[in-house]
Amino acid sequence: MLPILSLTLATLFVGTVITFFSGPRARYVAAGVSAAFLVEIAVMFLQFSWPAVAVAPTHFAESESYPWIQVAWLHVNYTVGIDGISLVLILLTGILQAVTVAYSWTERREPGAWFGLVLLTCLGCFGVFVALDVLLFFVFWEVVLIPMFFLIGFWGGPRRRYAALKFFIYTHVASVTMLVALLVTAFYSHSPSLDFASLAGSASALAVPTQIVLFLSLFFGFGVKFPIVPFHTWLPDAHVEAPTGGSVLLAGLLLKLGGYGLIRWGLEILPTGLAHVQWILYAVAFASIVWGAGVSLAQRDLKRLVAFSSINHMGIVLLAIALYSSLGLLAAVLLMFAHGIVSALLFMVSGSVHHTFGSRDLASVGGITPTAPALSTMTMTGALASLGLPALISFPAEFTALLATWDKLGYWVLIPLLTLVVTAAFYIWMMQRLLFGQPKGIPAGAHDLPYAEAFAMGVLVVLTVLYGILPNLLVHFIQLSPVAGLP
Amino acid sequence: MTGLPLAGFLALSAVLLGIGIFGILTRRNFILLLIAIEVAMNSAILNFVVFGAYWGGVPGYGIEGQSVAVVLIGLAATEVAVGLAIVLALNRLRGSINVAEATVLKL
Amino acid sequence: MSGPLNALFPWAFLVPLAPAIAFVIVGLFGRRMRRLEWGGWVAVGGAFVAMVLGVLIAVGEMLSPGTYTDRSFNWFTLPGNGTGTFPNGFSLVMGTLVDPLSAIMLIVVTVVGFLVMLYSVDYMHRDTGLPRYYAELSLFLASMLGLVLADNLLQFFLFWELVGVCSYFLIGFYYQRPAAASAAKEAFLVTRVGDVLFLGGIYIYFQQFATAGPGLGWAAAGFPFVFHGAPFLTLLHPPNPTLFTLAGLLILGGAAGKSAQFPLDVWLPDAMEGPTTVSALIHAATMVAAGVYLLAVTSVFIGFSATDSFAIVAIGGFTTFWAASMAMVNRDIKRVIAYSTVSQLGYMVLAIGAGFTMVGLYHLFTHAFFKALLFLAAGAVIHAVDTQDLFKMGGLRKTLRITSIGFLIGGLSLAGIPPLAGFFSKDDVLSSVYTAAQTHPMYWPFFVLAFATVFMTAYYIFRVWFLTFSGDRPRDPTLPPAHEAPWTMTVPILILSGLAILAGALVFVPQIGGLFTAGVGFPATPGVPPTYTTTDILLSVVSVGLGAGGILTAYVLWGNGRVFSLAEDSAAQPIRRLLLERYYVKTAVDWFGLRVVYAVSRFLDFVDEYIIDGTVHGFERLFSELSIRLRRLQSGVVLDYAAYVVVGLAVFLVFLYVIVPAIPALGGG
Amino acid sequence: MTALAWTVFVPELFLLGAALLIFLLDSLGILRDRRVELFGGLATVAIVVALVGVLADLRFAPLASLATVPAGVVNAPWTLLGGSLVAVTSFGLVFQAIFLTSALLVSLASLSHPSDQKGAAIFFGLLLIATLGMTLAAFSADLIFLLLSIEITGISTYLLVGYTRRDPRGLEAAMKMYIIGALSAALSFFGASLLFSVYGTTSLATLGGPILYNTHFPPPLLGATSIALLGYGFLVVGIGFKVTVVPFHAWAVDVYDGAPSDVSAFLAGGSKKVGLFGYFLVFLVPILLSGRAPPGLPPIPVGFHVLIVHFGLPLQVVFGVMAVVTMTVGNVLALQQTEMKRMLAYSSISQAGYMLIGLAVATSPAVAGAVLLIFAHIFMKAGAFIVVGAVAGLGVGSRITDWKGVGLRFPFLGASFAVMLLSLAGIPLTVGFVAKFVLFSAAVQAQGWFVWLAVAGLLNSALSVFYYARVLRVMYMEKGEAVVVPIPAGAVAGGSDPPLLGVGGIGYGRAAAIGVAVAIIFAFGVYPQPVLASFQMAVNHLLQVL
Repeated sequence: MLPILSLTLATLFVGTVITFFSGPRARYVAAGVSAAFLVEIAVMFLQFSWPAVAVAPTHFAESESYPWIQVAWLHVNYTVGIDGISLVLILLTGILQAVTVAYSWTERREPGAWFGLVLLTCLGCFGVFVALDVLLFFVFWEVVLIPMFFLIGFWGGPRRRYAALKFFIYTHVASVTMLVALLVTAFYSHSPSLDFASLAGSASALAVPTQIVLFLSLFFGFGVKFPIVPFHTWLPDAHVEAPTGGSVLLAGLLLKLGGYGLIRWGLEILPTGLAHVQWILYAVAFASIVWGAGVSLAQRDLKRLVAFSSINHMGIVLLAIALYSSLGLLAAVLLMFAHGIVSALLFMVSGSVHHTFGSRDLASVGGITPTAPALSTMTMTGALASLGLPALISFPAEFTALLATWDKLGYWVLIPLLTLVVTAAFYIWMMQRLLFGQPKGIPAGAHDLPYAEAFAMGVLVVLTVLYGILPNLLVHFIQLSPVAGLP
Repeated sequence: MTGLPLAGFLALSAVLLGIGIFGILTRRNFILLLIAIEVAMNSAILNFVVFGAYWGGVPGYGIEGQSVAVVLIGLAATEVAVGLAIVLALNRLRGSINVAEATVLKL
Repeated sequence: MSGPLNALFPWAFLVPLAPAIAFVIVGLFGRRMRRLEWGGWVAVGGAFVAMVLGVLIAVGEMLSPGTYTDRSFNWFTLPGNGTGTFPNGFSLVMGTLVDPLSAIMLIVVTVVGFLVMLYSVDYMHRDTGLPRYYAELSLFLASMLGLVLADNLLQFFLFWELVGVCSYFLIGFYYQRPAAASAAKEAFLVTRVGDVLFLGGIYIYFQQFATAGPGLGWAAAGFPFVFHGAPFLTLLHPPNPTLFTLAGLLILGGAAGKSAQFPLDVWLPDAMEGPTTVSALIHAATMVAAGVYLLAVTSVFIGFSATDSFAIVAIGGFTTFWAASMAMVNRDIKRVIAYSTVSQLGYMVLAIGAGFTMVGLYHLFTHAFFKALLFLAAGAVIHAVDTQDLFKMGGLRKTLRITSIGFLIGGLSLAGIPPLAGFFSKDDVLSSVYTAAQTHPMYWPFFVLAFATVFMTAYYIFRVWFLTFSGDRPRDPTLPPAHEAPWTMTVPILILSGLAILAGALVFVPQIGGLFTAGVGFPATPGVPPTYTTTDILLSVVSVGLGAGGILTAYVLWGNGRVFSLAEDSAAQPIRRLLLERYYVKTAVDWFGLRVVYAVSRFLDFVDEYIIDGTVHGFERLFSELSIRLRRLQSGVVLDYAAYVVVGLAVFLVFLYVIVPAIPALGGG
Repeated sequence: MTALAWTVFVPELFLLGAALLIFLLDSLGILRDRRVELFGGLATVAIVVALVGVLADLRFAPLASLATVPAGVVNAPWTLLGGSLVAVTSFGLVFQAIFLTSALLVSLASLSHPSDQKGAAIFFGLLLIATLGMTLAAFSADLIFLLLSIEITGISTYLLVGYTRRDPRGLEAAMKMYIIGALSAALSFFGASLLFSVYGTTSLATLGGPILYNTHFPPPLLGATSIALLGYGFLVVGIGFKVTVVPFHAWAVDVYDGAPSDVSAFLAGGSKKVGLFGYFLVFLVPILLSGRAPPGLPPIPVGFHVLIVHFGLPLQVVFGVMAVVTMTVGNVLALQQTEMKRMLAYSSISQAGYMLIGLAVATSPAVAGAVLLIFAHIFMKAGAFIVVGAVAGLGVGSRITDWKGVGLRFPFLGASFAVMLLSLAGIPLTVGFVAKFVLFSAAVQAQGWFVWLAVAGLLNSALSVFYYARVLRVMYMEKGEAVVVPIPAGAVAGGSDPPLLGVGGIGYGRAAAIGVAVAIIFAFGVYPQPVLASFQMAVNHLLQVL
């Protein structure tokens, strides 16, 4: 069978390098690479054989493994493989890469570097989703940081340098913690190699207290990426300062790394550890949900608002993961995908609002609908999707997530359930302030969306509706993962 | 060898070292510093001589100590030479050999 | 089941599909069409197809009552893994369900929908946003029909949310008016509260039935049994009575949100910011009735719990009175009708709570027609005189002849004057509550409230009629000269007038009545069509008397251009002010929403920025301070460096001679 | 004892010969105006040849045969009372390779040294001598021999630092380095003398092992073990000066700052490493021999008794504490640093802290990891100093804030510097990351309290990201052009180059050195297997007998 994963990695890598050095023509290269990436993803889906969907959860497909570092005491392999969860998130990666390239089609400033860094970010995320070895995983995990650091710091807003540094250091500290925990897991459990499989196999031998400590450190490591309250303060700054493309990748992909990592490297390796500290995760999740929603309500900056709403949504993801049930994980992954699409859309919206009307301040810009009907349509779709309107992508995910919560936690479901009202509140209020009422703060000659941006957002809108109506397109695949066997 | 109180020699060399270190910490004149360094060095040399003699009496052990002592004397000489070279250059450049005054590089 | 028209049932999905297609066409190409009305005609066409199909299906159901379900579309599948709550997984399905209830709703929604669409063509022709209007209206119609044909509660909820959004957009149709925008926001958020409760109820049922044992697994059945008690009647002792009661209350909350029942009723009067047609279709005939419909379809097991039943009765009965009281003083023609809608919905809820589900639906059925009629007539008036203020109008019966007649019919029907539609259904509601009160004494007060409301209803609606049409000239001379509306507007009014007259009596036709009696799987529902025992006749006589009294009072106070004004020092003044201020509920809601919640969120934001993020900065500052202080050691004086070396040496000696010997672990001692 | 095969000294002979030749040619005054190229070329060639020779030894002389060289640490610790001076071990050869590589980078970079032609002979000659000292140290089997070799390196580096006698900064640096260096030398020789007094020999294989004592000695006031420990204490301090361990680090900052960039590169890349090598050689034996008698005790002289000592744990604790303190202080001090070279100096101090973890853990994986980090450090730190020199040569100021926009004005230099900093910060796909990963994994693998060393190390590297990222930010994200002062005449050697590479004005030598460094950083960052495997083998080979 085609070694599709390595092939894809190679494609992305070569593509990135070429893009870096092709200056003004970079966007065409980037577009080509994105297309190739999507094709390869399609191949993955095909090789994931649709008929097999009916059968019980399988293990990793497409596995490849070659020795990488082999000394007497340290066995590191280049091991890659995917299951349903990674597959869906890879699809998300491909989509977001394509739309980001499309959205920033007219980027004039150092286009080579811009598109190169965008591709590099996606390369890193793809790597994280396919890596099945501690070192490989960590390498890709960190590779993501560098391009994002430059994307924010070079193309960003007024306080971009501060935001970039904060993002870089904050998340780096977290990753380091995560690495220690993984290493301790590997060496204390005398795992034969640093492969995921052998870790998962041997970790259960560890003493329970050790597992608890390890899981908590992993939780911190991944949680910062989520981000979880109270380790979230890097996010609003990063988002507000980041260029639109950067925000899209940041919210759409980087946050998902946290969720994916927690599922793959936390929950699947140290289930016992999770079982003992589940309540901590619940508490944190509830805190994030309520906090994110509550703070969003107070925001005047459109981007900041969307950023805090991400905290709220990722809180629901965390909750669903912490439930440690197949339904919960299904919901979590679905919600990650949904949030990836929707937040990307919303960040594009805020980006377009910013450079069309010169400001994102909801108090100073308003009533844009007559000026930019298309933009306001996109805004409505994004906002409604994000507040969980049925027939749009988030609804099946949130419905399942809360169902799983009710199933495991009973009346605690009221916290996220009632928060839905707040979520609705700040989005509806945002729409009222931004789209409706008398036009204000509209500069002369403000125009509706340019084609590139309209195209990018259009794609996302279509996907939002498509997956909202046919969630099974994803659900079938998510089921094909080792964790689908949980109660 | 029984006549020799080894502890005494140890103490003597320790005292020498102490004097040397004290000198290094307190002198600001480069020349005096060099002297202090020499004193400190000599404490080591003294030890080697003494214990070279001691172990020399033990069957199976050579006179390594004394030979090392000789080498070290040479080394000390080299060091002083280099030191003096630096002193000269300093003096030519700054007109002073007060080491505490050279503080362009700091923090 | 067999019947000539049953062949149509598999095609029921086309009913919502037709307007949906219209929505897509108008939404995408509406703005590009050479004349904006064309989009309108497309929408009307979609609605027409839906009406024909819908009515035919309903007729088919009349001819051969039964249940037809089609659950072909698997929306969301969780393959079972043999463990956990859902051992054999579950699949959430989208499907269509044709049964008496949906047949009734089909008739209501499609007919009113079509007529309103038709009416809109000229009513809205001045608007530039026409394509948007028709797109949203078609989308609403599609969603509403999807809801009506819904096969399970989840699908029900799905379309329930969609109609909510459509109503949100249509209320905010004149989005440049701040009032409209904020009314839309208010409507969405208040109903959202109800929706969330509804969702909670769904979760409870979902889990309970999934765990209730073999045969009731979600995967097996979707929800049709939620509609038809049959499987559930075997479940008279549901898995967990407390949870069931709770679920009932949550569902009630959802219904209250949509159907604007107390205390979630604030949004409906404000929703009148939207175009009158929208008020007629969405906020009178169809969407607001969805809550009642929800109660009807779930009444089977809500009815299990006396608590729930009482809660429903209480809310319905109280809302009836509460809304009517506010309707009596308002001077905005549309708002009066809106309050009356709330109050009438209260009647329906009351009936369902009392255990007479089909009576509730019966009133829903008739109410849809005469209330739509009233709104369209009011729309014609507003269209003609361009104001909604009753106290500016007057004497319009000369110019707006058809309209005034239509309004009169609607008013009589609403006031419950025989033999109009309203008479039968309202009368039936009252008698059914009366019957229920025999066994549940707690219902009496609400019966009394409902009964009193009959008088108020007649009064406020005729107050409107007299103020608008009687007298010889408008009170405000500046009003433009009124002209009768064009046929696209009058024809719907006429048709609806016909229905407002006949709809009540129709149930005496056995087939149609069959729909109301043979609610398949329901406990046999007495009361429809009304059976006139002596008590009933007595009740009817009294209620008709009350109605007539109301009309008379209205005539005395407002007839022939009279204007009744309450003396300033009258003891009734505070009450009047209270009613005008809507019992200060709106004020309270706004205060809570805009002040309290916002203040809290500002506080959270402050904490986030200055305390949580402040801590992060604290670390940064700590390290840089440390760095700056430590750098002082790098004095540049070489002798200091030498001193550090010696100090280091000393530290080692201390370690080797003091610490090591002291700690056996280090090989000392 | 059989003689060593003289061939193993060929590299050293080349270095020595080249040095003498350079001085000779200089005194003869040949090619006065092309001296940099001439001597530089000579030195480079010599170093290359030496490096080839060493690699050949590593590659062709089978380790087994090396192991049977009847001298030194490796195989027969107890057969050599009276000691032999040198032993050839694969460990030593690996370090020779490391020393020569750093020397090669420096001499390559200095081929286009913008200094007056006069200094050339001194510079390259002393460079060769210093390298010679280091390579000799790598062969030592005897403490005195080791210390003497280190002294050779030391003395020649004092002179290197101050070789441009006109520059007050350089001279001040030389003075400071000399004073602290001489003090440390005295201390370390005193420590050696104490050890000699206890053991009667200075053979590294014997030191740290069981102690022979009789009635005369130890004297009543101090136990023999205490004196031995005292000796080790002095050695820790004395050699620590080269390793720039806190608190013996203060000189390094000023010296790296004051010395010419290439010399700083040599100090950070080379002479620091010789100190670490000394640490390993001196302290691994007592740590690993602790508490046991090695096989084959010699005949015990009459009237003597054998005393088994436990130096291991105390020394490990010492090094552990030193490691944490050093890395932390280095990083914290670097945070607020405003001078580029001083920032690099502090970072190099913290790196020394990481390397010490290897010694504290003292398992073969850990030592291998430390060696890998030492190897990586050459390219990261020496490379960085070379870049700094190049950028300064282009007229950019020495403060970090002067580097605004450097990344965009000099793409090649900027990118290379960025890579080196990221490698120092331990970001993946660089050799710096791999080295830290291996080292910390080894610490974790040793379990026990060593895990905390790994934690401290990782947190520190996270902390260090702050100041590295700050430099990236200045280079790429700050507005405004780099502050440029007119380029001094003669700065441009190597002619003009294609501007794309941005080599223009820094000369091919520097460009080559930088390019090589970056290439290696990436190559071994992606696939470290070859180096790691050979280091691991060498370390195992060193430790197998202990």
